[in-house]
Amino acid sequence: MKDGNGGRPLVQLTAKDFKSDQEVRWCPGCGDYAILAAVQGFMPELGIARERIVFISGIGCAARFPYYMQTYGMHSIHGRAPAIATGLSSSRPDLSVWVVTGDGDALSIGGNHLIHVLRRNVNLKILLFNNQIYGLTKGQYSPTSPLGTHNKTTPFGSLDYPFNPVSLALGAEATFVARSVDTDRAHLTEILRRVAEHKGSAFVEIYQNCNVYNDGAFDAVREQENRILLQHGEPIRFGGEDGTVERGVVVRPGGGVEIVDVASVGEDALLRHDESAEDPSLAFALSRLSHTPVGPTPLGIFRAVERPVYDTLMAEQIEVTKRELGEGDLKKLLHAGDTWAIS
Amino acid sequence: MKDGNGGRPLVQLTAKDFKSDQEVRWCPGCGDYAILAAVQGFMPELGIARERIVFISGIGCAARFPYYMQTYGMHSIHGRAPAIATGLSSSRPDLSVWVVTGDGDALSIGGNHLIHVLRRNVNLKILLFNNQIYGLTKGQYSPTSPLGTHNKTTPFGSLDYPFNPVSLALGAEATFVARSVDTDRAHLTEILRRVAEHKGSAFVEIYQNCNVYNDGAFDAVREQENRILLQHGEPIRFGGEDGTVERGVVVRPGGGVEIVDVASVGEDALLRHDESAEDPSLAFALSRLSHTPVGPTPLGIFRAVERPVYDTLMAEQIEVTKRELGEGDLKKLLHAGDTWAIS
Amino acid sequence: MLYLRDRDMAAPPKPVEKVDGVVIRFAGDSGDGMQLAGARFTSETAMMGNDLSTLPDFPAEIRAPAGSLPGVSGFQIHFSDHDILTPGDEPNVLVAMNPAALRTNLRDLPRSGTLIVNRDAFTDRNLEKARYTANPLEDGSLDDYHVHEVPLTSLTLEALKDVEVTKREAERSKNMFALGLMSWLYHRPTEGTISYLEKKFQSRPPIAEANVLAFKAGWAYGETSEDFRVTYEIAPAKLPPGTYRNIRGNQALSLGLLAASVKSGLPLFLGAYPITPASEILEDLSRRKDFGVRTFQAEDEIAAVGAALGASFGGALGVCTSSGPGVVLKMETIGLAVTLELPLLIIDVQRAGPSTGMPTKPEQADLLLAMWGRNAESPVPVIAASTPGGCFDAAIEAARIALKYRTPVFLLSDAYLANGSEPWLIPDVDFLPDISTRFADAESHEGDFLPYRRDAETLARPWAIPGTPGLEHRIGGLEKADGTGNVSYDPDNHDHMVRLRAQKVAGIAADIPELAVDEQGDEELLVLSWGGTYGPVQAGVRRVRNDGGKVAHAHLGYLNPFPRNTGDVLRRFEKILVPEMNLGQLSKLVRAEFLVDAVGYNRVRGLPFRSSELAEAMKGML
Amino acid sequence: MLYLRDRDMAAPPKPVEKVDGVVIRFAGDSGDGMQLAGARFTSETAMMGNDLSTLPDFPAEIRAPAGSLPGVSGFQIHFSDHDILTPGDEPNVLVAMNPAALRTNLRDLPRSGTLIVNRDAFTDRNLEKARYTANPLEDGSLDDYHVHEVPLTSLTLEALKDVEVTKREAERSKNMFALGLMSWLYHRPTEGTISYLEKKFQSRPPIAEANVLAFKAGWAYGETSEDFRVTYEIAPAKLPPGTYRNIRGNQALSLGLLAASVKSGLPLFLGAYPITPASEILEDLSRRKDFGVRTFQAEDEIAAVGAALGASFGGALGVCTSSGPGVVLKMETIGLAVTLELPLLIIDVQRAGPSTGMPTKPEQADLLLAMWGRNAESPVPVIAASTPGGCFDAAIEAARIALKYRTPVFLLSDAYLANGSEPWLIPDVDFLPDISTRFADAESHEGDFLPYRRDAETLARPWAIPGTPGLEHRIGGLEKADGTGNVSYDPDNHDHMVRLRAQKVAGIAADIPELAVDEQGDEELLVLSWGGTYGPVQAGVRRVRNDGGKVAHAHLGYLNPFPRNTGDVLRRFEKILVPEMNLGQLSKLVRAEFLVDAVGYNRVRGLPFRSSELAEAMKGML
Ligand SMILES: Cc1ncc(C[n+]2csc(CCOP(=O)(O)OP(=O)(O)O)c2C)c(N)n1
Ligand SMILES: Cc1ncc(C[n+]2csc(CCOP(=O)(O)OP(=O)(O)O)c2C)c(N)n1
Ligand code: SF4
Ligand code: SF4
Ligand SMILES: [Mg+2]
Ligand SMILES: [Mg+2]
Repeated sequence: MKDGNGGRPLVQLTAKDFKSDQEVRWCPGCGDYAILAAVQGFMPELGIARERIVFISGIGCAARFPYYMQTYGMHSIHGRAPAIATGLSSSRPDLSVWVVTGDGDALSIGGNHLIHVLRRNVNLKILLFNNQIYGLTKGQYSPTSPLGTHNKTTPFGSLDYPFNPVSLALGAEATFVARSVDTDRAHLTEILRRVAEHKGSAFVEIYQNCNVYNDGAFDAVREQENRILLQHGEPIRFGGEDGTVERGVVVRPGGGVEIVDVASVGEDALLRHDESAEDPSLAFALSRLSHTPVGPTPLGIFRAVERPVYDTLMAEQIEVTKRELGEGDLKKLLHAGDTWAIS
Repeated sequence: MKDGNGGRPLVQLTAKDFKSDQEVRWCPGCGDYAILAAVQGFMPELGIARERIVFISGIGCAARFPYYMQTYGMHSIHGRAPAIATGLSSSRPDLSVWVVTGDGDALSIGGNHLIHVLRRNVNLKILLFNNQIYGLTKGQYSPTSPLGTHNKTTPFGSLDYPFNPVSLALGAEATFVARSVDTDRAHLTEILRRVAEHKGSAFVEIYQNCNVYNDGAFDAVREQENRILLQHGEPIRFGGEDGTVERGVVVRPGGGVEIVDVASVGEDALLRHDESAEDPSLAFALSRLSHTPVGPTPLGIFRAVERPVYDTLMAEQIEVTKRELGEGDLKKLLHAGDTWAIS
Repeated sequence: MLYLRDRDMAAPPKPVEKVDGVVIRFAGDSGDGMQLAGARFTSETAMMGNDLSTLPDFPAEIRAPAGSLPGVSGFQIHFSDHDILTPGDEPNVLVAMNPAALRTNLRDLPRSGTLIVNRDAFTDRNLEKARYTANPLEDGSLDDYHVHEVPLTSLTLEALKDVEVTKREAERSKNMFALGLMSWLYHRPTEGTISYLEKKFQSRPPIAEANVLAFKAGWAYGETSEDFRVTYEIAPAKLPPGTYRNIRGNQALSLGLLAASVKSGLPLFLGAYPITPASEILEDLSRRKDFGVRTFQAEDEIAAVGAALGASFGGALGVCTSSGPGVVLKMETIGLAVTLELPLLIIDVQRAGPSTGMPTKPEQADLLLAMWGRNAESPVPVIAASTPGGCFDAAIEAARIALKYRTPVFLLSDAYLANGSEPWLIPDVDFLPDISTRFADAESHEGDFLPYRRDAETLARPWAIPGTPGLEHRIGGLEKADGTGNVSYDPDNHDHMVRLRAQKVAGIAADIPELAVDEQGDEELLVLSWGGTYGPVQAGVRRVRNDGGKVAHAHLGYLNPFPRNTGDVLRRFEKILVPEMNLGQLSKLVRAEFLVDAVGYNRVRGLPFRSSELAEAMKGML
Repeated sequence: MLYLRDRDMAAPPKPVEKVDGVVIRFAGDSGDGMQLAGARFTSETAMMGNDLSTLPDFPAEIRAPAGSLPGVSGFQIHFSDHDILTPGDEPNVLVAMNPAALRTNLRDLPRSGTLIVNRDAFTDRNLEKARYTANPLEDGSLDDYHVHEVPLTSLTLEALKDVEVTKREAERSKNMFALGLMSWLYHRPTEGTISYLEKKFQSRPPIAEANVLAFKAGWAYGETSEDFRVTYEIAPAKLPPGTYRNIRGNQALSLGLLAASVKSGLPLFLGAYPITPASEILEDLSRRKDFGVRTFQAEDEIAAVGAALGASFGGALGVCTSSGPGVVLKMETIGLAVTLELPLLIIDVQRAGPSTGMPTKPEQADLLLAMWGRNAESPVPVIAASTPGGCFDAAIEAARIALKYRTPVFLLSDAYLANGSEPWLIPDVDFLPDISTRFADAESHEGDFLPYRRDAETLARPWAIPGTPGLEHRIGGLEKADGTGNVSYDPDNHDHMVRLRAQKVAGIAADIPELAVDEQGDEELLVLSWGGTYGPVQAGVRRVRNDGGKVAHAHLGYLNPFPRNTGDVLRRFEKILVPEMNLGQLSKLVRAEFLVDAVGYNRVRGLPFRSSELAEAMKGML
């Protein structure tokens, strides 16, 4: 977490301080409202002055987010927020830079910037609002829409297999990967807390209901029995309430993990979650438990490891060079190499 | 493998038939020569007439490849070959379409097209010549260059953590992922054979020596003791010749896989490779055994599974619709909806 | 059902006034179903045989909160007993379903215009949402208008009280009440709407019933209420004989692309990434699998055009559709297509910019982008559609040029054409131009196959598609040697090729119609327009002429190359006025090419021109 | 060491001829070290005080096989006792290290020119690789030239026989032999080269020794061989006093960006993706961490410009460098910068196109792309560098405009300027313009902070960077309301903003120098040039004048807006000739803007103009 607020007296802010004067313009009932409320509610905890926080988005419904935050913000162009944020974050390590993006924005047109930000470990907090649809352009399928989706551009069913955003991020060397749900304020807030603490790129997929074009896509994960809550150091188990069978996750002998009834294997056989494992293989295996969230689906932090942060390395390299070579001297540089005088 | 050759008498072609009249213009000693020879040597086996084979490339040293193949070819623009090939392959399922690309072309500017082709499972054979450098533009680092690489644009060492192309492809839902080495003709040929047989996107990372700007980057994997040859159904083991210790791969209890001395665990504990596992987690775990090939590195086929092919689905959807609704009638369509006559 | 008459609703007992044309605007909240009401009114009007022109006005981007100003949705229709050219500068009648609709639309209604408002919607809460501090129905601010306050919501609820729908569902039928009232007022036929509603809500009979009842109740209200004393009759227009349908520009464009596919005998491949206001073409064509159309929703615009180019290489009719912010991303690939000399259509449904701009609003400011938005000398033919129905022909013509000359072609439409509609004389399929083309094969050339040996007349190179035995060859974006197509760095070859590519495009001038001038012969002023402004400009010209002014009009559908007589035409006039929804892009082109002192009339308001402002501008130059 | 003299090599005993200037071209295989030889000869020449101009000619793209035609690498230097403007139309002396070099370069050598060939390289195999069917040294085809056949390879091997290097290493020193010979022939000082070699090969003393020895052997060969009978002396040029260095355009550009950073007090952030011929700027600046420069090698050009814009938002001097095929990809983001009104530099080192084109060759065909390559009305200032050294000032000026007017600025260079070199009078750092700018802060505005309230004079909006308390605000690519910067769909606001953005850019005309004309006052013909053609055009003008022709010359460094007197200047002349390495892009601009009948001289050969062809073109119009 970026610390302090540049020497200004620390005033305790409230959620209201993070509301801008702009009218919020999502469709009534949209999941974006809940996420906005959670973020605004969490912000005071950050302990960073508003002027040192920046929200950068691309284009889409989700991407209107910055307008509603009383911080610095940029509603940029489709898919490019990670690139723009990279320039800002790496040249201004004193800022807390957040990227808000949609499944189309981040994974379709912006896919390349996203994976490169993740591998570089740029110090960005990336919130991907996944509603499995293009909301703003009125309902075309997205790279996370399930195979066979029928909608405006796929009247006979979509043909392309969707991304699993968590798998993709892990394949792209992400250091922090998590998943949450729009309406689960407590869970989302806990994840935001960890996102803020993480040094480097923190990537969160947030299931978000688009009640106009894709209503109910995440209803399954709103049910207790489908929520595999990942908790570091704890055995991975879920269900068991209200008469449902308690289930858990075990390592498959040939690789990967699978869901079993806890009773059938015994508690001790359950896999203990390790978000800090250097090797992302476990996190990846967990991400494969559900490809689209229609059954049991892991939520929480898949991976959270430390790796040098791009922005910090960049600043250090400058510092070290200046220390070793001295502050650059323009006059000297202009005169470097072979020169001759004419009088 | 696309079959037949459109009714024309099948003439047994030779490697020479696949050599175009263009002078090959890579630097003497470049690994691209060996790959070209292997591909030309393999082509006759394909059993497809030359006119039904197309090579499409982007820009880079590797991307000159199509000029040297006596087939149809396009040397397109930087990073876009997968997109262009998607249009060709999905509109012409009768062709055998190959993409040749470099680590910059495929993973830097073209990263997004690549991951989308893989998730869609477009019927493309993708050969990525990874030399961990931008050759054509004379030696800048690439997204596969190891952290700390010193070269033209990183005189003080590079700051960005590289991609592992195999992990990335697996995270992007690839159905076929393999790795080979420029100079190992037999191995490369075997992989090409499997690539050709695969229905859908087949992705191969080929370690390729750029002797001018990045000489010796893959020397380690040219040594027997570092070659973890993946073989379907076989225990994963390597080394053991010339007095080196035999080592093998086992599943780690907490997830992932690791390298151990065979003697210390016993043969039976070794992991058997399963390239056809539905779940890519094992393949992913194997890809993590080496991030950059300086030590023991898996070669061979990480994953080869069947999933409906984008091009086929597209063709089928048209066929089914035509069958159900009849061949489109332009006149009828123009007159559809409310019409009225004026006389 | 008591007070509702049935079949013969077309003969109301109130006095009838004959008028030659009317402009009506329906305006309400996005949730109020104004687009549906407008579309139905349009269909009824079309069936009456009036000429018509419509323009929807969507709220920007996303559904704003109900009742808010940004949430207002509008639909304007102009219909008449003679041929008309625009959806009308300003409405004669405004139907305002709530205070927000009134507030955002009233400024367009001339004093003494007719205003029909849903009185029930003027609640304190709605007034506040619309930022009214006083109720305009009460504060006298509407005194200059003919105001009809109709309690639309309560009348609808009352009419539906016996139908098995929820209150919310009943309320949602109020658009049909309004439609019924307007249909009565203007003698529109009702059968079409009733059967439309029955079909649309087939699976939910109570909803169907509610809508039909509300529609009929609106009609009956007109008949019985004291508030409406006369009705209006607009005689059918005398249009050329034939079968008509109402069509919007995007629909016509989709159909034109299909026709081009059929008439060329090539499968259509559309690569696109959704973007307002072009998405609909992708949506339309994705339904046309029966024509063998392949639609590819790409990961971005670069992939979309790349795939289209790949499909072209394989012998398909490769097309991509987008709007400004997406088109800029395609330019590198279009440059490649220029070097490869392969057919490719790039369709730009222009919207207001720069950058994201105002996505739902029209503009015609991508002309110079189409001309020069690529690195180095990279000439591309550019054509533009002029009317909603004209989008059909423009698509076929763009395909014809692309296929015949093996070149990418830009087709410019805009948000106004895309969403506006007009009656369209359905063409006879058999008389559409034959645009079939010939692939190279072993027989089509002598000796070695030279992929860059050109046709003497068109300068087009052979199109040898993969799968053709013996013609294996490689193409790419490095400079090509003339003839062989091999990579060449030879200075003279480069100069030669740069000129050849330019000549090929310039040569198309011989293959397109001359520029026609609408003139009497004694005018000094020529109005030169292009693209989607045809309607308002021609309407402006007629206004000026009606007032005795002398003005000639020429309209460009071909922007690159210009028709071969363009210079001659321009030089015949003393003054040239170029109205454009940009800061003067065509002006720049004709000034540079013909050294004529073309003067621009430029308004960049994200709205189509009004014929009145154009008439003023013309008069100002007389 | 026997026959080698040491210190006083500068006084050869052979007759000395005085000449005023010479053009020498070194040509050989890519592996032959011609660029190094050329660079050293250049340094020696600079130290002599001659004026000079150089042009390397790299082989295309990748290392072709040794001895092949595409593998030839060349380096031309023009030096003289007076000020010169170009690297010379054609060499007086051609040094050809192998048959391929002879074949590709001989056409440029005028009859009676001097030809020095490495006889040892004319083996059958090499002749075949160069596609010679007969040995040109034997078949009489070189009879018209002054040919010196020197067994360069064997003489070098002989000279190095006692040095502990491999045969291959010894052979590779033959470029130094050739350099030694040429240095002797033209009286170049040798200390610099010797110490350079000793330093360069510091860690490998035998290699250093080999190179130094070869160099000295070449010198001695000149002295002793019968083949060379005279030497040439070129007096120092009278250049303005000061300290000079030799500089290439790309170097000057990098230094200019650094100077802009220092003089603005803003950290430099360079986002770039490698591309020929711009990569070098990224490479240069990546070494300048001591100046706090952040270089970001992005995943593509879109990310490069995006990151630069993000850095600008944060208060850095955001810059991106690229060439045509990369620049087209940046346009969407530049459009965003236009709406955001943030400073941003886009540097386009132009190369031959379209598409991939000829990556190593110069062209100036991206002018209209820079002007109009974005969707909708999206005006951007455009300036162009005119000479290699001028790239320094152009970079500072581009930064000044970007910072002062809060706008993206295009700076056009080209492959000719980028790689060409000339002596550069090193400016006094203290006299460089102060381009510091002021960020908005709580004190800098009254009342509410309005991010789009403009400076009355410049029309620039405040630059309030994150971290500034109280000025939190949101910006974006949707149309902005004037003043508040809130999203606005208001038609009149849009028209207003479109015009404001245009005015802001147009207004810069008041802040740049007037167009200067080099004239006597009685010319009828004006030659109007821009960008990298300055040298050849001015040289052409001098030629014409030398022959008694009357011609005036004006050169544009500002393309948008034009200097405020441009129209007046153009209208003063009867004829205007616009030479461009494109098909007439500036011509189009001035014709459209000023309605003058500018005539183009256009050659698109991927080579800089020759002053002789330009002189011919001018004469043709007299
Ligand atoms: C270059 C470009 N292409 C296309 C668009 C149109 N567009 C705007 S948002 C969007 C997709 C939005 O989907 P997503 O990112 O999932 O956001 P959501 O609206 O669902 O929150 C598209 C295609 C654009 N604005 N710019
Ligand atoms: C749009 C664009 N940007 C940049 C370039 C310059 N460029 C050509 S090839 C290349 C990188 C090549 O690296 P890689 O793909 O690894 O291929 P290699 O040369 O190493 O085989 C670059 C940056 C280009 N041609 N086009
Ligand atoms: S369209 Fe969907 S995602 Fe967009 S605001 Fe409405 S409900 Fe939310
Ligand atoms: S630069 Fe490297 S990759 Fe390119 S041809 Fe030469 S050796 Fe091969
Ligand atoms: Mg979405
Ligand atoms: Mg490479």
